[in-house]
Amino acid sequence: MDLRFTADQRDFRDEVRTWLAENIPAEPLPPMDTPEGFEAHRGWERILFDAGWSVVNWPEAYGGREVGLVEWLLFEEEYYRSGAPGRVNTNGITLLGPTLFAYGTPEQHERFMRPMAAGDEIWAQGWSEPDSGSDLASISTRAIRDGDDFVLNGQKTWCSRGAWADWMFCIVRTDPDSERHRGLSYLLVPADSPGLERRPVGRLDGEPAFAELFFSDCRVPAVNLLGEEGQGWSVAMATTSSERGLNLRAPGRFLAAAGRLADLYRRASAEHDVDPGVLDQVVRAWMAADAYRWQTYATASRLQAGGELGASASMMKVFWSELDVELHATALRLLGSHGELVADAPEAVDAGSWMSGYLFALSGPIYAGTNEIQRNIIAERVLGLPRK
Amino acid sequence: MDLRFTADQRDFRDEVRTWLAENIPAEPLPPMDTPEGFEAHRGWERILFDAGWSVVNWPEAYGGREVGLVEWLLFEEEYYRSGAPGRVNTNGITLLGPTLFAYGTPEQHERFMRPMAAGDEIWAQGWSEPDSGSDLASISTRAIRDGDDFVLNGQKTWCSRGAWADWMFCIVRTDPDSERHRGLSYLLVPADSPGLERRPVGRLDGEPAFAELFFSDCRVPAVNLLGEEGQGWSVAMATTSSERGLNLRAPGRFLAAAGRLADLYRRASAEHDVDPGVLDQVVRAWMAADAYRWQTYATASRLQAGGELGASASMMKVFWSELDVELHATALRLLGSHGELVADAPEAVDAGSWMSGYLFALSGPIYAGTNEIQRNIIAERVLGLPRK
Amino acid sequence: MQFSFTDDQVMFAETVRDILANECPPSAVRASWEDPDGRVPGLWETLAATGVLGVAAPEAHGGLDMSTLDLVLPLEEFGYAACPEPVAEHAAVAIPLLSGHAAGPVADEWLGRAAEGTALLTAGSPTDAFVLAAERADLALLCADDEVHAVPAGSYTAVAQASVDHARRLARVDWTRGPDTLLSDDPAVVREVLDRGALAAAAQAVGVGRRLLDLTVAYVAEREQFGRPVGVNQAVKHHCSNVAIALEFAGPSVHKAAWSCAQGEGPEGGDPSLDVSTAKVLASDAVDLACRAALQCHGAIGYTIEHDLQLWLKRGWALSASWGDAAFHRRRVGEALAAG
Amino acid sequence: MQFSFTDDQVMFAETVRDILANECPPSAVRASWEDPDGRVPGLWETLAATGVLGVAAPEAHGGLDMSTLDLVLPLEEFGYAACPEPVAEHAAVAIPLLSGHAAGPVADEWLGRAAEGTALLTAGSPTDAFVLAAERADLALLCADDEVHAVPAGSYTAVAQASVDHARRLARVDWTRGPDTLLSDDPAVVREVLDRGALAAAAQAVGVGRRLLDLTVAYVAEREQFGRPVGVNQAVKHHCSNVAIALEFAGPSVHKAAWSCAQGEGPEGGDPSLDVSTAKVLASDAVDLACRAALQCHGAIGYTIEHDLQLWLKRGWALSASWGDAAFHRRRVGEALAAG
Repeated sequence: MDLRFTADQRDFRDEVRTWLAENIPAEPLPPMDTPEGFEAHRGWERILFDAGWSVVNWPEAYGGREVGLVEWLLFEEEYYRSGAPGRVNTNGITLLGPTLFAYGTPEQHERFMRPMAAGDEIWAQGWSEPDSGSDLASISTRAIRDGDDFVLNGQKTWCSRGAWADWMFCIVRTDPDSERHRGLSYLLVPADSPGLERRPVGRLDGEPAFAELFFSDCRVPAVNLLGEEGQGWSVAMATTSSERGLNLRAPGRFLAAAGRLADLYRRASAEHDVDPGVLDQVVRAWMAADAYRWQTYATASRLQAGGELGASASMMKVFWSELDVELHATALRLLGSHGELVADAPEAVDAGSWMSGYLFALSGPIYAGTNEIQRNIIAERVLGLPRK
Repeated sequence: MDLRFTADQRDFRDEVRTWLAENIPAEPLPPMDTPEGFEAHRGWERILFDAGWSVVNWPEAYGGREVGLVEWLLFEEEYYRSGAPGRVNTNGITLLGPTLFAYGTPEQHERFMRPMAAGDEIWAQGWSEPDSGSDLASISTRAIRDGDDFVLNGQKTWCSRGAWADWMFCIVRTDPDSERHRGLSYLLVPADSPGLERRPVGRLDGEPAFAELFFSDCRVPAVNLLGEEGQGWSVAMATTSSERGLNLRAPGRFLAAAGRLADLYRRASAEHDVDPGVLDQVVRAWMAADAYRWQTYATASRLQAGGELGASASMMKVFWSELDVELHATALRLLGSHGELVADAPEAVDAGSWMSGYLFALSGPIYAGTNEIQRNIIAERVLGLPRK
Repeated sequence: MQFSFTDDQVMFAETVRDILANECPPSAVRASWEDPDGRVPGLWETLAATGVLGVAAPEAHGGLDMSTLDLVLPLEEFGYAACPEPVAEHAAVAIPLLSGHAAGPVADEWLGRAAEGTALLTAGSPTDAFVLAAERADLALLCADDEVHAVPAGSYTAVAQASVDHARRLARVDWTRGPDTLLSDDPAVVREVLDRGALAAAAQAVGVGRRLLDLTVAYVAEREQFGRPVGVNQAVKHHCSNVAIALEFAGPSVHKAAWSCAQGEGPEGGDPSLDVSTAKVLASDAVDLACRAALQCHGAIGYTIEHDLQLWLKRGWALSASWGDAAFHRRRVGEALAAG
Repeated sequence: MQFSFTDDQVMFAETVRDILANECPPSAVRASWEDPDGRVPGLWETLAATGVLGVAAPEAHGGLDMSTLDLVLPLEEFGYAACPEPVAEHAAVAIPLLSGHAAGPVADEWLGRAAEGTALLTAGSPTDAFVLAAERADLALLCADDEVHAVPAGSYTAVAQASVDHARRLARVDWTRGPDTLLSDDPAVVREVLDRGALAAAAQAVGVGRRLLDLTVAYVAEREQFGRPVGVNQAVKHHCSNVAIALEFAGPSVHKAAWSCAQGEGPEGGDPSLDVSTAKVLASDAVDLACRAALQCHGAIGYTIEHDLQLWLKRGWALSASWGDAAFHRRRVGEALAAG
């Protein structure tokens, strides 16, 4: 065991830190989930890509640096600490990306990876349907093979960034007689496909960050199938594992937020009397972020030694999502009556980012499989409790 | 609405308070769940009874004072505040008592109520079996009618005070072909019945406070049936409602404990630096006890106006049992390294009563239907959520 | 000891409930978000006609000369409806304060119009930085150190501060303290402002919590996943039960505090401020729990602006934090407990 | 960055685990409750033979000259077995303190015998009033203000203080401070006593938590009610999952703190005391949760003295509270965070 970063790792971290300090936009970008903000964030992706920071752990052929897991974690820590803009193509890079590497054909790799890394093609996830949320296997959107195309009919919803994305990665039912997990396929759908209508839906913070997708005889070329026809469920589950575990929520995000929370505490206590119980909550959040960091490094070491992430991804998902909610709730308590202010209030502290962060955090225990379902998975697959 | 106690109520309270102050044993009695402590507590019951305080809300004919619900609540408040000995016949007076009044024959009333009130006959509950805990309807102890007797075979367990009690109130299966809730009967069993063996079982605190009861062709006269043969489940459920609600846990117990906790805080903070977060927890416990008190008085007013307790007894049971655990856990935190000491440690604070109180409190979320089951009941019967 | 409301009190609350159900449905709350003043057209006038605005005003000024105890159930209804009108600040804080402490001319000038609803009063909490409806109000009760001032609209500046709950029109208020506006320099009156406001916020919070629970129970009974309602899952049941329990015990605590405030002392002679703080803690904790559970049980649908749930989530967060949050009020009681 | 134990470290822990499984089963722990010294016959000698008692002693004194990092996994095993022997105080606190700070003659007198197990050392926490195994020990490390003393058995008095966990033989220890017993008057050495003890308690607490979880999972999978195992109920599953999550994150935190203590500084140059405090908080909270969940999921059977569960419940409570409870250690970190 040696918990120090190597000289190479420290050099890498310094390089990231220096580049970010010099290149982060002087003015915050407009919110990502507005048309202008979306394009501004796409521009930032391009800047990252050109400097080689967009997908550091990808092969060089697609714009990456082929760094290891630890370096990627360090990159994320620096990225979040720097306060750099949010990553508009996260769903593409971290959810679809690993699945494409695992299941895509060489042609698909050539076609999709680099534009994804460069922000030229921004991706949204088209999985949930109005009647298929937690119960993903009940998906009913159909894609029927017709010559070289699939013809899609149905509806997807809660599609983050779906209003302006260039592509969607969808799970669809290609065997109309199938049930549950069978007969599903994983399909890459261009946003400009004829027969696809998109309707923006406002998120809790008011931004139109979701979209509903309506497919009416929408034709998608069959070459856009990822994996085999009918193999969609197992392809999708590979992505789900990424979604819950390391790839979606590197500790950097929470470490940075915990650091900012401690800073907020210091500012608040310099200004006025702060209830002593609140410091205790600040410490809880800080410790949870620290624990998440080190559990992640331990996991990274295990993975690098050939271990599997498996169902422990569910433990990580529950932990980070609840830590994130508590951390932001603590910040709001610190802010007192300023807590409810949003960005355009003149006296909003830190531009209202604690409230918007709280709203965002509240989605954590819901998406990527509710925490209730994660806890079932932990009990059944990690602990071996009986299902029925 | 008038939340002041009436002059009569205040006089009653003063009378209780004065009597207790003058009559509480100068030395604490030995632990109730030892042979000598059991008899000492029986003696105290007799003293209470002779002074008319044993069963204040019962008819005068059986040694009570026929006071109303509010007076009974006031009595309990004063009783617990005074630090008087524990009531060794609680299971008889508060669990069996109301059921006997509701389902007993006049002969049974004459036979049982007064000796119960006087402590001459101390009762234990014989319901649970090794395979029937939460799932009470799965009871398998059989009681087969044979002439004027029932003949019992089977085993009961977790029978509080069962090692030395004089009588047991049992649920038994009188119809051997029946299943679940049908075919059960409620039977009053003398402890000296031939064919009944009792084995004391140590509780978490080491005291032999439980007993296992073994019935081997044990004959019990059929006149000891409470309610009709086969009606045992509905008779038992009447007791269960008492067990969960008002009768088992009057607020007095928690008010007194919260008051003692605040006192402990003051003593501790006078002696050494106390973590500020602990005061916050003391306040939480104090507020919960206060809320339980006033919710109970509101419930009493509702009941006196003809309302029913119903499933809200489940809400009370969850609330008091979890408040009790948190309250004692907070006390142990206040005590620091003194917390783990038990009564015979020379430096035990308050004679180790916080640890023994914690151990006792931990049984609250388990007995009388686990809190998990109570929460199901609340969801299904109060809120109307679907069962399946 | 009689812990129940009179039939008149219950009927009054039902009247308010019916009005709000008709005139302030979720669509009206939603529309108020877009209204320049955050109003529901016509609602204020209907409420004025019931007398609820002037419950606490003296009869001489057209009020009903009643107490906090008569207002507490209606205030729960305002929370239940997520009503955007600042009834609490107007009717439960400013009017009783003016009635109790204003000199004759000030009372004469304002109370009659306030009771009939032609003047809008508001009040700022000594714990909070911003004042609700200050831009729209005709008179604001404002605290500074140990003083309470009654400041007419023209004499203060109000800078709008957008809340996550767009129905709450907050503003930073500045004014020059002077003898003209001084209502009292007795710190007990500042405490009275806080207590009345905290109690009103607690009552509304309980109402918000009940609505969140009702919405959630209805949703989980209907929404199906895995071929059955999500409400059959024990985790969902327990989320709902926990909220029901918290509300069950917050309610009497709020009612007791209302009684104590109306009496000027607790049932056994205690400080009513401690009853208010206990009520606010229980109500804040209950509504916080209700918000978390409601959103979690709704899942993604509750996370959209198009679903009505957000109207109560945001009100719940705001009410929980305003007029002193749970930590503030626990500390107030803690200081009393520590002193013994 | 390499966050995993060596094969040797893992094998060493497995050796300890096997010994404890054989020589310290629940029946032996239970028997120790009745033993005058709270001992498991022969166990100490077997442990001495493996070298685990002298892991941290210098080779010159017959030790293995290894560090906290080599002891942390075995300490988890001592918790997992609810071992009554005071291995943590002896091997993880007293020996390294003597090794690091005792003058030659004192070290010569004690370390060799301690490493081979013929002398028993103990140590008292500056946070706690009582010392474990003081009546039985040959030498006790005791803190007073900024001083640490090494006091031989004849030079202190020990008054037994019964713990709810009868395997923990606590005593109030009194002695007369003097130059003869002074080990150090550097407050950093007092802090080192606390850090080593807190870390050892945290590691044992994680082990206790794991055993509680294992016992609970086994019980709820087997125990049937309503015609099926109680473990199929979602509430029971979630109790177990919550414990598993807490332990999953406490483990690496404890291991990181062990590494930091062995290095004398954190991975990025931080104060190892903060790592220890974080580990102790996570471990204390995890074992508290494990105790509550284990008892609740066992129900009444776990509430009897005849069931083995109580051996770990009581150890868990004691370890959580000793060497500084979670509140103490959060405050220690809080002061550092507040200072920035």
